[in-house]
Amino acid sequence: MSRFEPKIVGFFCNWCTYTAADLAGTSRLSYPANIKIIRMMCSGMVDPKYVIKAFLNGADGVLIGGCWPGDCHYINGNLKARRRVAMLTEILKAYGIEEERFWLRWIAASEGNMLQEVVEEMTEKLKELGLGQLNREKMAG
Amino acid sequence: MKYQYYPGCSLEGTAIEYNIATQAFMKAMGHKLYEIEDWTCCGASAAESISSLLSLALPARVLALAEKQEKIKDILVPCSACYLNLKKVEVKIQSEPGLLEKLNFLFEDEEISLKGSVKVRHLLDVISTDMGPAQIAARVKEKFENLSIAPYYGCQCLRPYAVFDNPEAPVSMEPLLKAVGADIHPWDMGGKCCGASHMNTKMDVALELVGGILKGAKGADAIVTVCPMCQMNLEAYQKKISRLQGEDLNNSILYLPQLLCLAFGLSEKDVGLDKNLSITAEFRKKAGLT
Amino acid sequence: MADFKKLPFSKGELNTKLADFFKDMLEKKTVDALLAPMVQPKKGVMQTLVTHPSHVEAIDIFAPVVPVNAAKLASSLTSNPSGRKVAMVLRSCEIRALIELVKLKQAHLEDVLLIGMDCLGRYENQDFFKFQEQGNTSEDFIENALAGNTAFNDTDISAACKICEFPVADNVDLRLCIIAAGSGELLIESLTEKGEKALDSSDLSNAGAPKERQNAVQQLTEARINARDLLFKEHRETVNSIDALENEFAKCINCYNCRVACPVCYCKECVFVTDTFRHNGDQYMSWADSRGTLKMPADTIFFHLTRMAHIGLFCVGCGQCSSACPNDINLMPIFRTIAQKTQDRFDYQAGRSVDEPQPLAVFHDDEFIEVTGQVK
Amino acid sequence: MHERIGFYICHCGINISYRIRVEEVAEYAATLPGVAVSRDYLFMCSDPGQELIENDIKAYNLNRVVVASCSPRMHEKTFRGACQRAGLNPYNAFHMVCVREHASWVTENEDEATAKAKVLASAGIKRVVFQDPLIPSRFKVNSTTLVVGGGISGMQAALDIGASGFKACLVEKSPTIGGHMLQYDKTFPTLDCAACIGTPKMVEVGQSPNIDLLTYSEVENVSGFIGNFKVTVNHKARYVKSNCTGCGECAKVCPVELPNEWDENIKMRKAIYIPFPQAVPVRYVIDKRSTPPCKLACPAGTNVQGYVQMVKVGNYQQALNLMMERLPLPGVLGRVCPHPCEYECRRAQIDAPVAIRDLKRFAADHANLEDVPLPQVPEIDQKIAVVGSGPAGLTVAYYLRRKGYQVSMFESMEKPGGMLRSGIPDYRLPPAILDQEIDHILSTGITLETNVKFGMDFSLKDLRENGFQAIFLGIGAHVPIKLNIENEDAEGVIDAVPFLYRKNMQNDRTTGRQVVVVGGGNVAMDAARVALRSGAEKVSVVYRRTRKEMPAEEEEIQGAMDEGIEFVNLTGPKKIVVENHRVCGLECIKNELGPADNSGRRRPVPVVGSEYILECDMIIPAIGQKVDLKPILEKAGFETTAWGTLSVNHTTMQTTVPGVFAAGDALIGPATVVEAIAGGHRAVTAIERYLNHEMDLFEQENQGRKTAVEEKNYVPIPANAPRVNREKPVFFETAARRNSFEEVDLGLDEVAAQKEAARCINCGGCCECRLCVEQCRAMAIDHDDTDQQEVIEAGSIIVATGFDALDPTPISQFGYGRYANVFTNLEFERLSNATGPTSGRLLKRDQNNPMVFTEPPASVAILHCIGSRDINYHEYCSRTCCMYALKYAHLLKDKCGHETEIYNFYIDMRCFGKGYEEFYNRVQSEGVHMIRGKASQVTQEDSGLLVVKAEDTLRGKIVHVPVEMVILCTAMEPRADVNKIARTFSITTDKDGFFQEEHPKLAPVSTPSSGVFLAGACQGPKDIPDSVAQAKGAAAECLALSAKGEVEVPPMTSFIDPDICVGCKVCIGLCPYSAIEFDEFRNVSVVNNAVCKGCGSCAGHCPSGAAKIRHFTDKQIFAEIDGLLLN
Repeated sequence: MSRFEPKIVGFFCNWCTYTAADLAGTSRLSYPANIKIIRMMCSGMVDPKYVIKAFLNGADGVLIGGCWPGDCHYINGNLKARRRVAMLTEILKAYGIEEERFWLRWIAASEGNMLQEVVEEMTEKLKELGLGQLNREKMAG
Repeated sequence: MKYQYYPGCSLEGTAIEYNIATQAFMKAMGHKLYEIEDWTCCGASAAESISSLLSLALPARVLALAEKQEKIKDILVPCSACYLNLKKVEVKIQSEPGLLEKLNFLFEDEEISLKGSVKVRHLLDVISTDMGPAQIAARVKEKFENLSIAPYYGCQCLRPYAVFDNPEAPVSMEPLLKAVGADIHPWDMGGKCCGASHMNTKMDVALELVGGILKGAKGADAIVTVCPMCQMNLEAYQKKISRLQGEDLNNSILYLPQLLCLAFGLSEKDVGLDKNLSITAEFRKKAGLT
Repeated sequence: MADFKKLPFSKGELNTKLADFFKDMLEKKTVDALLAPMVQPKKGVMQTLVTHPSHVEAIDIFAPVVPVNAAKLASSLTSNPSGRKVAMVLRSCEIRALIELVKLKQAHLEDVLLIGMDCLGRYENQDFFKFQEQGNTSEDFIENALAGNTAFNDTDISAACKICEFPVADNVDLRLCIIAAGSGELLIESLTEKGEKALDSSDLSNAGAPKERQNAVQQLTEARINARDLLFKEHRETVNSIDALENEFAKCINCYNCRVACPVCYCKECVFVTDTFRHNGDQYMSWADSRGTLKMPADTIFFHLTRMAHIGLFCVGCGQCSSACPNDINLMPIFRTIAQKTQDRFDYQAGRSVDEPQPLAVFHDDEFIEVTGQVK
Repeated sequence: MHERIGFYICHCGINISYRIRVEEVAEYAATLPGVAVSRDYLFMCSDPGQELIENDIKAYNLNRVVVASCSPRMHEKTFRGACQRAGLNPYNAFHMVCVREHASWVTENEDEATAKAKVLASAGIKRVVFQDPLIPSRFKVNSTTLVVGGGISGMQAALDIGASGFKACLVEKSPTIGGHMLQYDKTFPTLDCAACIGTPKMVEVGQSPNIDLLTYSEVENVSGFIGNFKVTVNHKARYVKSNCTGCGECAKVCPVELPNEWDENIKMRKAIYIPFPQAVPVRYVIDKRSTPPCKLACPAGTNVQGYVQMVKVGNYQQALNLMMERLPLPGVLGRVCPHPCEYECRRAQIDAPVAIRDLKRFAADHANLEDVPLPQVPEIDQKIAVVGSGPAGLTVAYYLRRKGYQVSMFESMEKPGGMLRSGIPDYRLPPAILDQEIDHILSTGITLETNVKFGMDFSLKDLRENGFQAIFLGIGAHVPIKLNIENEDAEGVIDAVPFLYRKNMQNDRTTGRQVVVVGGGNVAMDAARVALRSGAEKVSVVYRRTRKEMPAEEEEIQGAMDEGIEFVNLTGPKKIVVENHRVCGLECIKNELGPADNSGRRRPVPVVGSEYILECDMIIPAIGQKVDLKPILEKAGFETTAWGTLSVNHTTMQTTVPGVFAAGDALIGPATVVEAIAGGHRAVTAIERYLNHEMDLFEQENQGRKTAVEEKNYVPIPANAPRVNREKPVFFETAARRNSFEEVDLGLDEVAAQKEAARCINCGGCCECRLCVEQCRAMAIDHDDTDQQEVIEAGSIIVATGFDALDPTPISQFGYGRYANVFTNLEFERLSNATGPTSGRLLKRDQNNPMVFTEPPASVAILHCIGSRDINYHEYCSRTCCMYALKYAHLLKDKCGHETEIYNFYIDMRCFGKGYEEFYNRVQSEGVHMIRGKASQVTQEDSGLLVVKAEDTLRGKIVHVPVEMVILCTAMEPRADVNKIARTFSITTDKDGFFQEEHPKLAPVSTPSSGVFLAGACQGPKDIPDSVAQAKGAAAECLALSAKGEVEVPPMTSFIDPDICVGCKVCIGLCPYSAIEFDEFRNVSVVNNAVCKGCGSCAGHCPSGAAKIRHFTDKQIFAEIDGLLLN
């Protein structure tokens, strides 16, 4: 059986994590291809609906990337994102979408290497956790 | 607290007194040591010149054996060279992707595997971080008086992994020595290299380095070490250096746990002081030994 | 400090006495209007708005039925205020929802004299009709319920009421107390200056604080909390995956009645009925392509999960969602278990206080560090 | 289905195609719904690539275009342009997919990379279908450019902007522009003098009509957006107005010397200063810090630092003048003050506190009260009565008189002075001093009536009837605290207070033969020493604890001991032994110290059975006093407290009778003189406000009081300051004291006083002696200046905040800070500079005093890469060190002689600029030793010679090079406050902490924040030519904006659908820019497009989806998610 490759959707803030992903690229820091990035202008723009939709569409993990507190390009969008994530985590957890599948991380524009580490770590973690729920059903059915 | 114990080869041979003193000290402090079963050589400095992988595999095997003992995570290592080799593996398996798999592949036949869950601790780290001067002071029978000690750290417990002290200006021994009533000899040679195994290959270089240390310690009643190699270089070559330099640079050299245990009231025999090569009569007198 | 006045009544006279009390209030112009449950000319009991004293006769406040959560009605009356003072007689769940709506600028309490009542539960609408048809009265219900018996024939009060920790309404101006009020007596308690003023202008005589009340309320609350915890535990054990959730919603037809009945689902138009969810044909096709099958109507679980995200923090547990579902989906425990988790995370309780900001409307620098676990 | 999509994947040379099978991706894309054409191409961003798109749009009638290539942050604009040229709305038609940075470059496996590219392409193709046409808003551009930082980059940028005719506003935080470049001596490789090429630029900046120069100012906040920034600038209080002529007379008289930052602290400057002679603007500045701790500690708020400095420079009159602003009795306080100031003195952190009280006394004794200037104020026709002439009363009288009020004093005793006269013995406070100071106070026009007792000889009513509009009560009545032991009323027992009173006031010289004083406070010491002087044969002090716990001042105890007074410690009185009702002894009991009590002192516990009798014929209890005013005041209608003191409002000092105020011991019980004076000052303020009907000011102040504790900004304690002994006053010979009431403490002599005053470290910077004010002919000095805020409108911003030099102290192996002759590069620059501490001579430092320079070094080691190229500090290369190290080598050879041995310890030589390699060759040919190997340590031999150790990697040998001087080439690092600056301007920093440019190659001066540009070393280490070039680039960017006069702002702003909005207003609270308003009429929230920046805080929350971000709508994101996951 081929190894399980989790699908991760990244919602990355244009000013920090998306730029960090660009930097990881220019620095040729390789990381698992499991993550696919959607460009947002700010982590504070990520509507909980997007995360729910991603999981319902079969994502095994969702990673929101924002600026470190205090560094938000829009002053405090990331702080709002943090509260939304805290709230949404509680709902997802209740239905077996573990906290380890839904990450918010602060990754500054200069932290290309951290982006690499976070994606590697998350991919590893998801491999340990195995298939996300909706994929499990699909595999079973 | 409980520690796993890795004495290493030196402590079975040339540095047997370090082994004796370390065990006596840990016992006096109320900590238990569990010697890692079936431990082997850390690779010393020889392995690396033969194979880089071998130089990692040897210490990695020791760590893997230690992991069998699941409850105790800290490995106490008195020898700085062993400490460095073991530490190197602990650090590298975290930072070098694929290394852990490579090592475990080597261990397949032996049916052991390494996860990276143990922590390598130098004896000095354990004494200064886990115990500290207050606990030491509490066990002192009689404090030394007018005893000036030059704390000598050497390289390998400080560099390149600055875990518990500043490699350029180490100080971790000072509060411990003060706790037993010793005065700290003012010098800045504590973190300098003793020449290590250059003593065998490029003796002139090593003699110069040891000479610098002994010179710096003039005025001290003893130099205290935490490494068999440092101890050996400082005690075994001081006569030769004195002769070469035309200056009496002889001094007492002993291991840190030896000195601490003496303050606890243990006998010379208890701490293996009879095995040391250069304990001066004057030191014996000042330290209150008869 | 709470002041009590007593409203004595002989058997069968409770509603008459209450009607007198409110009639007096309207006559004295303490308020200009009254919103309270009243017997309807045809059938049933509904919240009814009355502006003339002569029309309060039909009042039946303690009728064990809540056809709609009246927070929504209060919102209709006050979001574009009439400028007239209105007394509203509401239950705890309605008041707590109303407080959330006030925070969301969907209702205003300036011109409202808020009157809470002890609530012993409600029957589902159909059950209440039967209850009424068989000649039972509110007084009968109170008498039995106070004795610990809420059941009537083979039906009982709604599941939501059985696990409701708030039999007594807080944040009100006046409170109509029946729990431990003494037989043949109803106590009216004033809790605010506004309430005190209204009560003082009535002709009722003073009463001391009922000694047993606190104890009785506590006992009732504890019993309900126990029932709640038991239900939550069972629910969480069974409905713990998306699969199980789909099972719960298997009968859902996307009618969105739950959200219409929900007092805190405050949007004018739910996002699920806006353009955002009006998909193109090829989108449906592509979903079917990739998933193999596509249940229609689609987005069912998406809708319910999103609704949890939107109102989980405001849910007051009134159970109107369950009552409103045409296919008898038991939404109440689903939403209440989620609400407990999300509200706890923010140390928030829907309807506890008007002054408590809603969790997602505010934010601070150093909080929820554990979400990212990162410290610079 | 009317979508006609064109898909293009770029090879990017090989950057994408080496890892992604681009043809396969294109083939795959062609199969997706709506895709009309799908191609791969070598360089999509090239002209032919763009033309390909434009032609396809026409040929295939495309309405959507998706390009998969590099990051959209790179070429999104390029392709939007292509779509626009072909007649499509680019926001509607175009979407870009990143397959280079996010796929080919970060994926090792070709299959995986190709698969990822397909997924990303599919998401892009799905998304583009839902994009809407958008039209960017256009705004006018304010043509002013704000330049932040006045170093060479900032100056150059401002000059270029000014030259174009547009305005620049240059903000610099220090008092002068110039920056690091102007600190240097010569510049490599041409060796032109930095000042020669730099100062003309400074002058030009100062004079250009198009440059608004704001020095000593900092940007606090930036709001707005490109073309329309609003910048709040804080002008720090400079205390010198713009009419300063720069003559420097003020600095000549300034007594305070502080290290000059401009000279890297190796030269001193005054508290009023310009950093260097050519500073621009030539406008002095006063370095004023937090109020010094001594002044804060003084209850009366005396300007301690001021008068100490005045003593230091020998201006005793000004010292007295400063004291008299707060202390009406300087000579008295100079003798008896318990000096709380000294306990707070920060000099104690070096050795011991400054002897402030002795200095106060010295100044008071050496200046004339008559010469103290009185403020020129008009007489005020309002009468005030001051009852009681103790320190509080005298304070109130004097300072109200100074304001012009008519003051009359009433005193119950024969002579004025209160407890000062009756309670303090003459040998401590000679009556002549007291008389002299009270006479001076009265000489200002205050009438005094003595021998009149309030409540007996006159009443409140009398005062009112006599036209007194305000009355001050400064009456303290002291009642002894009893011992409460047997026979306390026996003959021969007299309490210390009446005992001293008789001695002081009635010249009574009788005493017992054997005297026992009970107590350990100052009064006990006074009584004991007075008894001795009055002829007692033996005097004993009985105290219940040990000497360590005695509350009396150390010098009083010492004085008593010196004079032969016996101390019976750890002993308590038990009973007075009498014979014929006369004292014949004191029965004592021994104590031992038990556990500590609440005050932290160990409680004495009597030892059972240890009683014994101390023979004596006089017992003086001195265990304390209290105030009891009840008998006097309650009759007059005043309320008193349970303790017998007057009841007042402690803010307004007003008693329960309106218009009657009080202070001093009457309020707080027995306290010190200086506390009484402090109370007097508060009463002065209160009475003045009362008379002017301004009592409500108290209320307002109370409300306005800040609760936050402000962090103290003291002058730092000098590192390695030598320890200096505290000067001690001379004392009257012990043997002669016995029968003499002559003053014991004879004070400091002039040499000692000045030496002592010089120990002050000037915590507050400026000492506010105000000598400068007198000196300044232009009247430019304003000590009451405060920070001012100004809002500046600008269209563009250039951040040119420069760098900090790394502090090498923590790299302890190089000995910086320990060895006098280890210099940093900047210190060496100042040494070499003609305006530096040695006027340009390259000299060694004195081993013992680093501020003294001696002779030129015979040998110098220059250590490269200190903190640079070092993973422990900074991994990067600081780019300038190699070259300036060569410059230093040359300068040393040039100035100290060719025979000077110079050693450069380097890792690699990096001489990459124009003329740099040639300069390297030239310096080598001058005989400079180049040693390839980073120095590992510097040690100092006893002779002071420094030894540099390194591995010469070319020879493979360890070398030890003895030299007389070492220069550390320290790293250039980001400014310490770089994060604050970054936040202020909404820009980011790179991994090294320097500001991040928008693109390392193509946009090196832009930042991700539109309209904010970078210049100079704040973006990364650079030399002068590079900084100037970047500054010119940044200026050009700003000029382009200003010249165009109009800016397009991306249309990705928020929009709230009024049909869906329910008016909950949550979005209004979440919006960081207050861009959302509420339309009360329609009951919906409305976005102000000009203010919205498109962050999506509103859309991310709005449950109904009424709030949307254009170009990031739910439908678009949903489609993208579908594309990523459903394949």
